[in-house]
Amino acid sequence: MHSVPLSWYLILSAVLFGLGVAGFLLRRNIITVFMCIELMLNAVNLSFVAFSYQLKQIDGHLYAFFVMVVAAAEAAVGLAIILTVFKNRATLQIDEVDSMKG
Amino acid sequence: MEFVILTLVKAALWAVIILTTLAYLQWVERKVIAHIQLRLGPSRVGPHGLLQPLADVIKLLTKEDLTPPQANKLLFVFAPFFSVALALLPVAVLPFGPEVEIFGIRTAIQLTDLDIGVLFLLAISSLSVYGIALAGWSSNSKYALLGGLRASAQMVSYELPMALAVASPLLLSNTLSLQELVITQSGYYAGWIPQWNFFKLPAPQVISYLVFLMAAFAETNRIPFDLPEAENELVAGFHTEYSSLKFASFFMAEYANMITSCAFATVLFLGGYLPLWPAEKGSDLFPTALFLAGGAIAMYHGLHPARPRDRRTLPAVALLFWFLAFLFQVPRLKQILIPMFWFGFKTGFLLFVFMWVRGTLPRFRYDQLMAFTWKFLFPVAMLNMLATGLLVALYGG
Amino acid sequence: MHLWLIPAFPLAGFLLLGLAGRRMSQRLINTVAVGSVLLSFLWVLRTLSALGTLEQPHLESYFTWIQSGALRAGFDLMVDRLTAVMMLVVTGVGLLIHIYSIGYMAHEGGYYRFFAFLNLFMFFMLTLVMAANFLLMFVGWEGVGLCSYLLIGFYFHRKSATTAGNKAFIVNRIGDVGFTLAILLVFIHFQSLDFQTVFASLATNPAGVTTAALTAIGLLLLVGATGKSAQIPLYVWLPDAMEGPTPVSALIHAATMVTAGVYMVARCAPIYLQAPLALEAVAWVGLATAFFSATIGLAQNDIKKVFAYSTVSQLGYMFLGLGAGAFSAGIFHLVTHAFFKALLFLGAGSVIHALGGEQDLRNMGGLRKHIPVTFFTILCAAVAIAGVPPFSGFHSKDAILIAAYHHSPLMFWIGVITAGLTAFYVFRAVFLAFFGSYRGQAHPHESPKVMTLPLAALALLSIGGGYFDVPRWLHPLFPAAEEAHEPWLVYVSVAAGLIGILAAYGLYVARPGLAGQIADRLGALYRLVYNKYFVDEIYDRAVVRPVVDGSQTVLWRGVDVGLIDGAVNGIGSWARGTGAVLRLVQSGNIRSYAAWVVWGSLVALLGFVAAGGLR
Amino acid sequence: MTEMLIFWAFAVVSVGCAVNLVIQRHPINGAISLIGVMGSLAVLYLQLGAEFIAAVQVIVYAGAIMVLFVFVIMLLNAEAEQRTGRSAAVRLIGFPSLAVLLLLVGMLIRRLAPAPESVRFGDFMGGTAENIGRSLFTGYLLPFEVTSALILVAIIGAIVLAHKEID
Repeated sequence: MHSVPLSWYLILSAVLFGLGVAGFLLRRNIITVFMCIELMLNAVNLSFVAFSYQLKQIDGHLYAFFVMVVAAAEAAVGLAIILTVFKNRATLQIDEVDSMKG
Repeated sequence: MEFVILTLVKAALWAVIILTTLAYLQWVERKVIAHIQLRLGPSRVGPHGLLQPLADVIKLLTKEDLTPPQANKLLFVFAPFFSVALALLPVAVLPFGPEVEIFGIRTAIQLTDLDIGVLFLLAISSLSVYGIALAGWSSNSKYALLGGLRASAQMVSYELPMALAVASPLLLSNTLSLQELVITQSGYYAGWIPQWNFFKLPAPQVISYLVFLMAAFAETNRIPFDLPEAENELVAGFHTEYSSLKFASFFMAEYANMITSCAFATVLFLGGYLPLWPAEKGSDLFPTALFLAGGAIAMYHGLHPARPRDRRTLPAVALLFWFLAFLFQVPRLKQILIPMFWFGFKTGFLLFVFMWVRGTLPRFRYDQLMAFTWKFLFPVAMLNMLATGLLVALYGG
Repeated sequence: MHLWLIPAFPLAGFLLLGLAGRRMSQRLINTVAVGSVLLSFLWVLRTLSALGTLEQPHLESYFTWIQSGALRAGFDLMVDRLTAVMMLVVTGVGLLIHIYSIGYMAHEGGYYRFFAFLNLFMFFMLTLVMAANFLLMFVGWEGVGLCSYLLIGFYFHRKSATTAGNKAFIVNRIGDVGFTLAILLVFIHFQSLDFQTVFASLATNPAGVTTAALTAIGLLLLVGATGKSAQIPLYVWLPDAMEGPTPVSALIHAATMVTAGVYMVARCAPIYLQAPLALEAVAWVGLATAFFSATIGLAQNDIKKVFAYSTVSQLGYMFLGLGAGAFSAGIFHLVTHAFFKALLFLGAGSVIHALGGEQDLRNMGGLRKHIPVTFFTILCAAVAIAGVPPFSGFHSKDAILIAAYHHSPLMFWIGVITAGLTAFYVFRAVFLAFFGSYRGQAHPHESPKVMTLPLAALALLSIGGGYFDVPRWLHPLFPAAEEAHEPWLVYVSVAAGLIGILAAYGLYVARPGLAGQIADRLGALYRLVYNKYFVDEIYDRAVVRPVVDGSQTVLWRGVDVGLIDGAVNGIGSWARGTGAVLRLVQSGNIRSYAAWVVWGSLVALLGFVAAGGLR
Repeated sequence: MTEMLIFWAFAVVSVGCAVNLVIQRHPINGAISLIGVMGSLAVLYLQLGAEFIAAVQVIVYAGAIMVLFVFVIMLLNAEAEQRTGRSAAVRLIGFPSLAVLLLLVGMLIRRLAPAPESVRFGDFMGGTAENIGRSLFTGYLLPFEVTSALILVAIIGAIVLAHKEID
């Protein structure tokens, strides 16, 4: 009981992921929702790294790296979209942005 | 266990050194600027205003610490300490000197040598935005908010050229550990020209060195890039609402950032603690000589009949210098002090450049600032890195 | 040998005029249009002189156009003696008519358009006659059809012109269906479309190809020919085609295009020789058309209509010749007819030009004093068509009639009567136009040189054209018609022609008005003939109306609206309905989407567990 | 022992920050707590021997992406969200299924994950910058290039989107 079972990391990642989903469902502010997505990505990264440790290969690290890169791109575009939405609707409430036409 | 104690001791030591340096750096800067502007600068508090920093600290401590009513309390308090903490954190990895032996214990002068020291420094500097941004936002005042916005935009933008400028010397040294980074720069061309990354063949890093310096100016929000605190537009920018100790910590943070980035530049380009020329050619005697000369000058002026006010202080300074000059010859201390001297010497020079620029250049306009980084600095750094990579690939780093 | 240059020149002219003509000066347009045809005419002469006697057909294949399975249709051009004749006629007469058009069209709008189409027609016509396989020939066939459509409707601001164009095009379609089917049959039975291979395999032995199949092919080809060459029952488009400018009537609807059918039948002679029944059909169709349209021609008052019906009947003659087995005679008549009929039309055009657009014979008269050149040239043509020796028409018509007699005397006699009728109505037109006293208002004036010179040239040709011994030239291609030459046949046919001329003289010059009395005497018959036997009306009732009504009621209201639109609208409304249901899910509320996603992943995971993912 | 301490410390911190992100009603607090999550995750990465990923985590995520978030929040001056009684689907479907989902995943992990496998710092130190870079430029060259293209596209897209001047 003096070293951490690997599965704990996985469970931690699962919990974080779940929290991310919960936030996605609960929060109404677009930005917060977006941050919840980022949280989920992080959780997934954690399990990637954990698996990589288990397999003693660095592929997991690479996947995590790519996830980060994609997350960066996503953040750039997503935030730009949020800016545009705010310009057009003057709101960040996600429930008020539900009309399909611009 | 011993490791922990040793680390604590070193940490305490460095904390003291850095903090005092911070305080007196402020004094030095005021003096330098003053002399650039043909003024005397602080000269009332103590001889030559030497006690000025102390007075400032007391003043700041005793000032009323007020918080705007509409501010976000938590962040308002959190921001300054966050930034000062981040500003001091890099000291942990800066290599002030090589491995040495004191009282039979072998240890590095630097606190710890990370395999990814460079990345660590970059990470810290990338985080240092938050302090300012949050400060600007949390104090809930338009000036502060604008200052914070400017600061974060500016720092994020200048991250890129800085990172690129850092990357190119790494291509030469082929390591991320700062200690090794310094070691790879040892050696001399033709016995005299040091093999610093600044000179290093096949790709001397002059361009990236300049890029790094400019980016550092922006990162530390110094003139000519101090838009976030452009007083004529934004009162005092992001720390408009701050006072007393919180203000002081921002102040400290700025100077600490200056020191760390200058130290980083020294390590990356100027061969860290390595002497300017080979030891066997007598570079070890240089500190001693320097301090002896300085002492002599001080003594001369102190005893000069035309300067009655300095009759006591300058001779004291002279004696201090001579004592230091003696210390540099004590065999046991020599190995510790001389590298540290060189490190301090180079860093100090860069700091002087910072002050010099502040005394010389006007402030940019904001769009000019952004255009400068995106349209000039970034491409140049990129090209330089590509060229470096090519040269290294061709002629072997 | 570069045969391809021959059609290429007019094509280039067409492209030039069609693309840049709007910006060209009239002089430049003339140069391009006439120049291109002149070039190809010269190139034809050069080619033929180089090819010499053409004992063997000369074939040039340039590239494979279609290659699919056994079917290979190449862009191959062929020259044998038949082609040579056709090429000469097309380019020669075409050249003259182009020159004539310069004068005739000088004051018309759409000048460049006219010449562009004319050049395009030359291109397609030459492709038709030089094609070495059925498919390429069909291309030319359709192309000339298109050009005739465009040119008939040249005055597209006139409703009658456009409708006439449509009529020509549609009627031709019917024929083309036959031609297409014939081509398909040929390919099915011979596995090839090249004339030489097909005819070669026929010559050796019609291996497997039954006479029935050949007959079918022959009849279908005949259908095509009737369409293009205006034979019964598809002749109705040609008279209306006179809506086009007169040079068009001369070039396309008298000299060249309408003879394409004749050429095609002659080209396919080997097939017909193996299928006597089809050949018989050709003969009878030709004969019927000849006689029938001759009678119609008697009572027409529009000068161009008269000549149009005479064209139809002369084409009938050609088919009669072909059907009687005297292919060479048919082609011979084609050539001479090209000369004198083109001349007649151009002369008529000159008259119309002189009278400022007047076409009705009743408003003419006594013009021979006003426009002598035109008069004499037309007279030459009329004599030629009447079959008076030694003019060109005499030789060819004679050859045909002799062949007909040897085929069956009945045909001969009908042919003779037709000849008489032909002479009569042609001279009727001539007398009405040029003799007596002028009955119109316009001030007649002789046409410019550029128009009269081609007339003169054609007049010479129609006088002496009979001495090109086309039959001998074509002898190696076609089995000779019997040479047993009874003189009395000749006398009879010539006599018929002279009688016709005299009758016309008697009725319209010596005793004017007598014609009217006769017409009144046998009123019903006259009215029947005058109204062209009501054929157009019959067709309208029998074919057009049913088709139109059928399309309106069944196709439009029934199929289109009911079926197609119904299906489309049905799909649309169905989609809308389902969409209305799905819309409840597509709330646009992102968080509910997320909820659905979670739910879905849960289901997936449960499935995984249920599938024993845990052990 | 220290592993245990570090893990628990930072696991607790990260979960706490995540919970804070979920319950906080103001985006800026959410951003701060998300940064906390990232920082603690970076430490856990270090413990798993992924030093490069840890550094990149801090540089890219905390240093760049979150800065963007904070920047946008400041720019739009976003204020705390107010309740809107919409999206019953969330309450009816989302949360129950989420709970069940988490339970299932936990079960799966307990079953499938190698139980005896336990993390000791230093057992696996493969995640050095050198190794990562090596396989990034050999085995994973194509994805790497593709991501570079992706980022270029993202930059252009972001510029196009955000460049629309406010009317």
